[in-house]
Amino acid sequence: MLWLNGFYNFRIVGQYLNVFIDGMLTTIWLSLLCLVMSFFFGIFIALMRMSTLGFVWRIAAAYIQLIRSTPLLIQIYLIYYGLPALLPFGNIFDETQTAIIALTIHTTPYMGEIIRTGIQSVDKGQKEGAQAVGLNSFQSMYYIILPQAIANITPPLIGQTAILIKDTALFSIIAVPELMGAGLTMFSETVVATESYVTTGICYLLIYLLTLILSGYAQNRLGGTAWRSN
Amino acid sequence: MKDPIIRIENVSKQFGTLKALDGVTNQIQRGEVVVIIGPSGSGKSTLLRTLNGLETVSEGNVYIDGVNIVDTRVNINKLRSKVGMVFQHFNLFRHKTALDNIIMPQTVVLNRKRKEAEDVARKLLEKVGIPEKAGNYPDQLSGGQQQRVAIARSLAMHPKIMLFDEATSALDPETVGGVLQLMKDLATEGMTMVVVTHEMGFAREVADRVIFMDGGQILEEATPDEFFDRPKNSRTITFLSQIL
Amino acid sequence: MKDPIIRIENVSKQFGTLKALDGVTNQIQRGEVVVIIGPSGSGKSTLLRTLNGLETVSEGNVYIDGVNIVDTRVNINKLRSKVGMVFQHFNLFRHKTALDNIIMPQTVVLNRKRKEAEDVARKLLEKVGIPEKAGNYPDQLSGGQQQRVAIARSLAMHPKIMLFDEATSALDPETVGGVLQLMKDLATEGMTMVVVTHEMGFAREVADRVIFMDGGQILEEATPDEFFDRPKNSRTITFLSQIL
Amino acid sequence: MAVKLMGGMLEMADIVLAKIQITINLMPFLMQGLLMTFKVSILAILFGSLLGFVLGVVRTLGYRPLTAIIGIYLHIFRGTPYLVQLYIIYFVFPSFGVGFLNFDSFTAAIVSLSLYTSSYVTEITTAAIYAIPRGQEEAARSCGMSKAEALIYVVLPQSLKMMIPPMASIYVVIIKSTAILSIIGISELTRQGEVAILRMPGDIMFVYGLIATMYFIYCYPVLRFAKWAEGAFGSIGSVQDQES
Amino acid sequence: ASTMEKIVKSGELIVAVQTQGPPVSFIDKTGQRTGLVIDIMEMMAADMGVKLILQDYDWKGLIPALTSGKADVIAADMTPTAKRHMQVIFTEPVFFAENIVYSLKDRDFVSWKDVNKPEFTVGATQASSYAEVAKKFLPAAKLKEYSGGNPQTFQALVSGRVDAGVSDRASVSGLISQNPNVKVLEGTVNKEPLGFAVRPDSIHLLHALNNYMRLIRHDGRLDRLLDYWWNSTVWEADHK
Ligand SMILES: Nc1ncnc2c1ncn2[C@@H]1O[C@H](COP(=O)(O)OP(=O)(O)OP(=O)(O)O)[C@@H](O)[C@H]1O
Ligand SMILES: Nc1ncnc2c1ncn2[C@@H]1O[C@H](COP(=O)(O)OP(=O)(O)OP(=O)(O)O)[C@@H](O)[C@H]1O
Ligand SMILES: [Mg+2]
Ligand SMILES: [Mg+2]
Repeated sequence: MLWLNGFYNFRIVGQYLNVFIDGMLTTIWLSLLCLVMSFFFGIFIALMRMSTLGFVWRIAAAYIQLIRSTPLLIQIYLIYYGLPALLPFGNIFDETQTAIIALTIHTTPYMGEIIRTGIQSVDKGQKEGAQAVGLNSFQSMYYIILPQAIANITPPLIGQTAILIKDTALFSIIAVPELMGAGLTMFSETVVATESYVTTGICYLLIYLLTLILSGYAQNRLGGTAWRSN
Repeated sequence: MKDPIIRIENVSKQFGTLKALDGVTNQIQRGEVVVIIGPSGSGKSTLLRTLNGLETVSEGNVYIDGVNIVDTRVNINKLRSKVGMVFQHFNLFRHKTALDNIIMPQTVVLNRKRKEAEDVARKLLEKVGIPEKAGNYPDQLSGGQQQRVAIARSLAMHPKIMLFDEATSALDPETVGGVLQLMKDLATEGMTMVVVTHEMGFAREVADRVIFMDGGQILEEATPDEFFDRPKNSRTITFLSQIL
Repeated sequence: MKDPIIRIENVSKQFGTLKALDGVTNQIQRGEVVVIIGPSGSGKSTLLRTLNGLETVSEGNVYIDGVNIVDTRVNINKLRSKVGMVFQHFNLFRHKTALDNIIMPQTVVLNRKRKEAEDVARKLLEKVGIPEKAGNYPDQLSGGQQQRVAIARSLAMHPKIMLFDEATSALDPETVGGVLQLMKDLATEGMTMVVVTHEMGFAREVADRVIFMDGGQILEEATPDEFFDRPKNSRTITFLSQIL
Repeated sequence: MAVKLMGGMLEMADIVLAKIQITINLMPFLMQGLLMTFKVSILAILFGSLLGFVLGVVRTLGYRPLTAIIGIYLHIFRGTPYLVQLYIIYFVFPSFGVGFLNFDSFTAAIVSLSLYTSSYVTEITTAAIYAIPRGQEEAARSCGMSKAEALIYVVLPQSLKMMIPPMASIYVVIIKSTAILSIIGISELTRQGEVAILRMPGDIMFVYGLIATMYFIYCYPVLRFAKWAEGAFGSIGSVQDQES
Repeated sequence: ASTMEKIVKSGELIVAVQTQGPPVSFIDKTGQRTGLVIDIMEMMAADMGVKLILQDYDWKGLIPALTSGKADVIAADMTPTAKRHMQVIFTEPVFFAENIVYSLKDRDFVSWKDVNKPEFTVGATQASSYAEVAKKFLPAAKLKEYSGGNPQTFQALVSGRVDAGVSDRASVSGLISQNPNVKVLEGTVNKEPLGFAVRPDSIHLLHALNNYMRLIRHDGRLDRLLDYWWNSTVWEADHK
């Protein structure tokens, strides 16, 4: 192992193991929370976007385009610094809450667009089948269309989740100590750059692999692949 | 004259510039079996779909069991559970097993207990002849089996009327027979049925009345014998000559 | 005995644990019209697809015009242009007009000049009866018209053999007639044809020989009259009883 | 009262004038950043799309080892932050002692961002190819086209259209990722903005607002184009009701 | 070849700098890079008769740029800590930072020590020496570390996200001139030496740098620069 220490010094990384583990745990739970919330709101945005009412889909479309056209970094700053300036009670959210809100607002449009294409990919006959047995619009959506749509869009959902996990790296700009912050702390103190950055990368990769494994499991359990013979 | 279960009054349906239905008027009695035939694009599916509100009409009224379903105040979902519909492409819920396809609408729409719904479902699977396929997903069933599940799913709602839109044309000839037999059984049990089909043998054997449509209009209606042996309308005559 | 254009020798095809073809042996002569019938899943499509190499075989040999296409050294692409195939779902190239659908394979595979290929294409569109649809995209054609273009596309390659896999079963009954007539014309012109179909009338009228398959095996083969009037195999008898 | 109002309005006017002054002062500086962002992102998108397209096509060819290698490549690039990738390519590669790996900042930015882009494009390409019904390729091969010819003349022309909408969305993600390039000294838009903030920290929010506006001006047309293309060509997500 | 030999041969001195803000290194109103360390390096390159090439990196990129050979020297306000010495070599201190604490004017803090209570929160740049100072000298107060830098911490104070910020006197004076609602609390928390850094094997260059600093310190040129940039706000008139 000693020869490897030339490239990657385990001893120094070992000193920061706790910092990395704390950062990873923070990143995981923040990502998980944002994932659940943005997925949930994404369903609403997708439904709004598909509405036939002009003012409803226009609002959704404007929100989607605006958020997607501007960087997350700036969205976080605007919410963190800008909100207190605009509202007297803008300070009610602390750093972690602000981070969660910002990333959820940022990810919801992406989720919404994925869910929308998923819904549109479900065969039209499925909705007619549901209506013909007397299910109302909400019931058709809830029992028939959404479960199939979600199973259809697992690949892009995993892709978006991977992006979401990496996006949490920006939280250190508002003092939320997550995984990237752990890497930067190690780097700043020891200035061993390769170890700091490679370790950070490996930790993100671990979380990503965890996501892949879990999503495979979830796909089997919830979506049920049994019904898709191909 | 008896009180008809379906009354179609001067119904028109416009798709853009196209008149898919053009002033259709008709009445269907309880227990009657009506077969609709006609060339492709003549409006058969559109007419059937207006009968359970899948298609809104542009003009006219449709009364099901005395209720005008064109009226927007009517709870169309409740009404739909009275009118079963079986599609050409089956439209089984792909993410549910055969059994769950039949159970789910009962629990959701009729608020039946799962236990009760399951009993109904299993009896119906028995009736359509595939009790052993309860656990299969639609993709694991042959076309004929899927169509049987679709019929069972409709029957589970205790409909007063069954609509069939080319229920056999996606099936291979061998399995057509079984599904047609099932429909015949329903007819003898006194179910009111409106059937769009290309199976002239079935029409002749089961129908109480045959309706011929073209260009969104009813051009001819008659008993099967009269229709097939002494068609009157010239369009009907051309159509029959090509198909038989 | 003449030199057969197709020689199938003890061909088997395995899908996982399923034997889709199970030791099929047969010979087809130049100019012969063979109709294959059988229940769903019996291996008809699979057999047809092995004849132009769309499906590799697990065992056995297939000779087309004396060349063993199972041999990996054979240029399967050159060979395929000798064997035209018409599918149930037409499979026209959706991004090309009717005319270009017929031109493109000629220029790519046969290296014909565009001018020459276009002449061939226009003549064939004439022959299949829709010269006026040259500029339409597949989406703008009815099913029957699409199937005619598909046949013209195959014919443009001057195939020695035409394979038809349920070429009419996606068509509505009224348009089936035209496509069947086209196939009859080809048969009278002396084209070797292997046809999978459920149209028993066509089989009886046009086939030189009928083959009945089930479970991946050829169970019976006979002239049409013999086959329909005096079937021998018990499975054939059940099948025919259900279908007629 | 009126005086107070006047005073308030004057104050407002002062603030607005001050902001306009800042905007005018900073604009050339920020435009420089936008230009750099534009240059880097366009080049990376170009190279990344080409590489990703090739990898995506190769992945569908079914050579097991290649498919596996490309899969690992995708997971590594999608599973780690771009910052880490950039770092390794710019700072760690030189230690391998291979001359041409010693990139300058600009080259390193293009190389790393292209690789990052390609990981997304690969995924999109693969999905778009799989979205084309198998029948299209089979029909092409039945005409005698080789696998490559079928891909080039039939499958890819159809998939390319469907790739446009998701590609445009990914391009926006890539454009925004350029903000990270400041660690290797590329003066792109975010970097220029932050340098400007160091000069006028009192207006931090206003400057961030300006930066956001400039990103919006660049990204919004791309997204609009994606939306338009989705309507015009369909998207991978909205491929539906096609026979396979 | 040693780094110095390379410089002599190519006639180029490649210096990695950071744009951390006035007065150390920043872009002035005319769009020129300027500041204390820039002036020092320009002077040295001129005296050596070589061309000065400045490369601008983010803080995260500075040390990697040096160790990977993309630059010969880091000229920034870097604190030579023991751990950092294990990777690079620092010159003798070039100048000294006075770390201070600042807050909004309407708060009743007087000395920086008043902030050291559990009910107060201080902000500092993430993983910087300011954060170290906060941990060491204000252990009772809560600490929020912002990865953005001084302006972001400053903005956090203005937005009411923290009660006070930690930074050095020279950097803060630039920020305060833009926002008169902020005051520097009385007293200096501590003094920190700041130096330039080279690769461990660049011994010749290290000695040259040390020697040059001694030279300009004795001939008064360094003090003139320090007085202009570091110990006063005279520079603001020329560059803001
Ligand atoms: N949603 C729609 N939008 C526009 N036109 C439609 C729509 N649905 C049906 N049409 C048109 O209305 C006409 C009647 O269609 P319909 O489906 O009722 O015919 P059909 O008699 O059922 O034909 P087939 O035997 O082919 O099923 C056709 O010309 C069809 O193209
Ligand atoms: N690619 C495949 N993978 C696995 N099984 C297959 C595949 N293709 C066909 N089979 C199976 O092989 C058997 C024969 O299929 P084939 O398509 O040849 O039947 P067929 O006689 O053409 O039926 P049909 O009349 O329904 O078209 C079927 O059981 C089918 O499920
Ligand atoms: Mg119809
Ligand atoms: Mg078949």
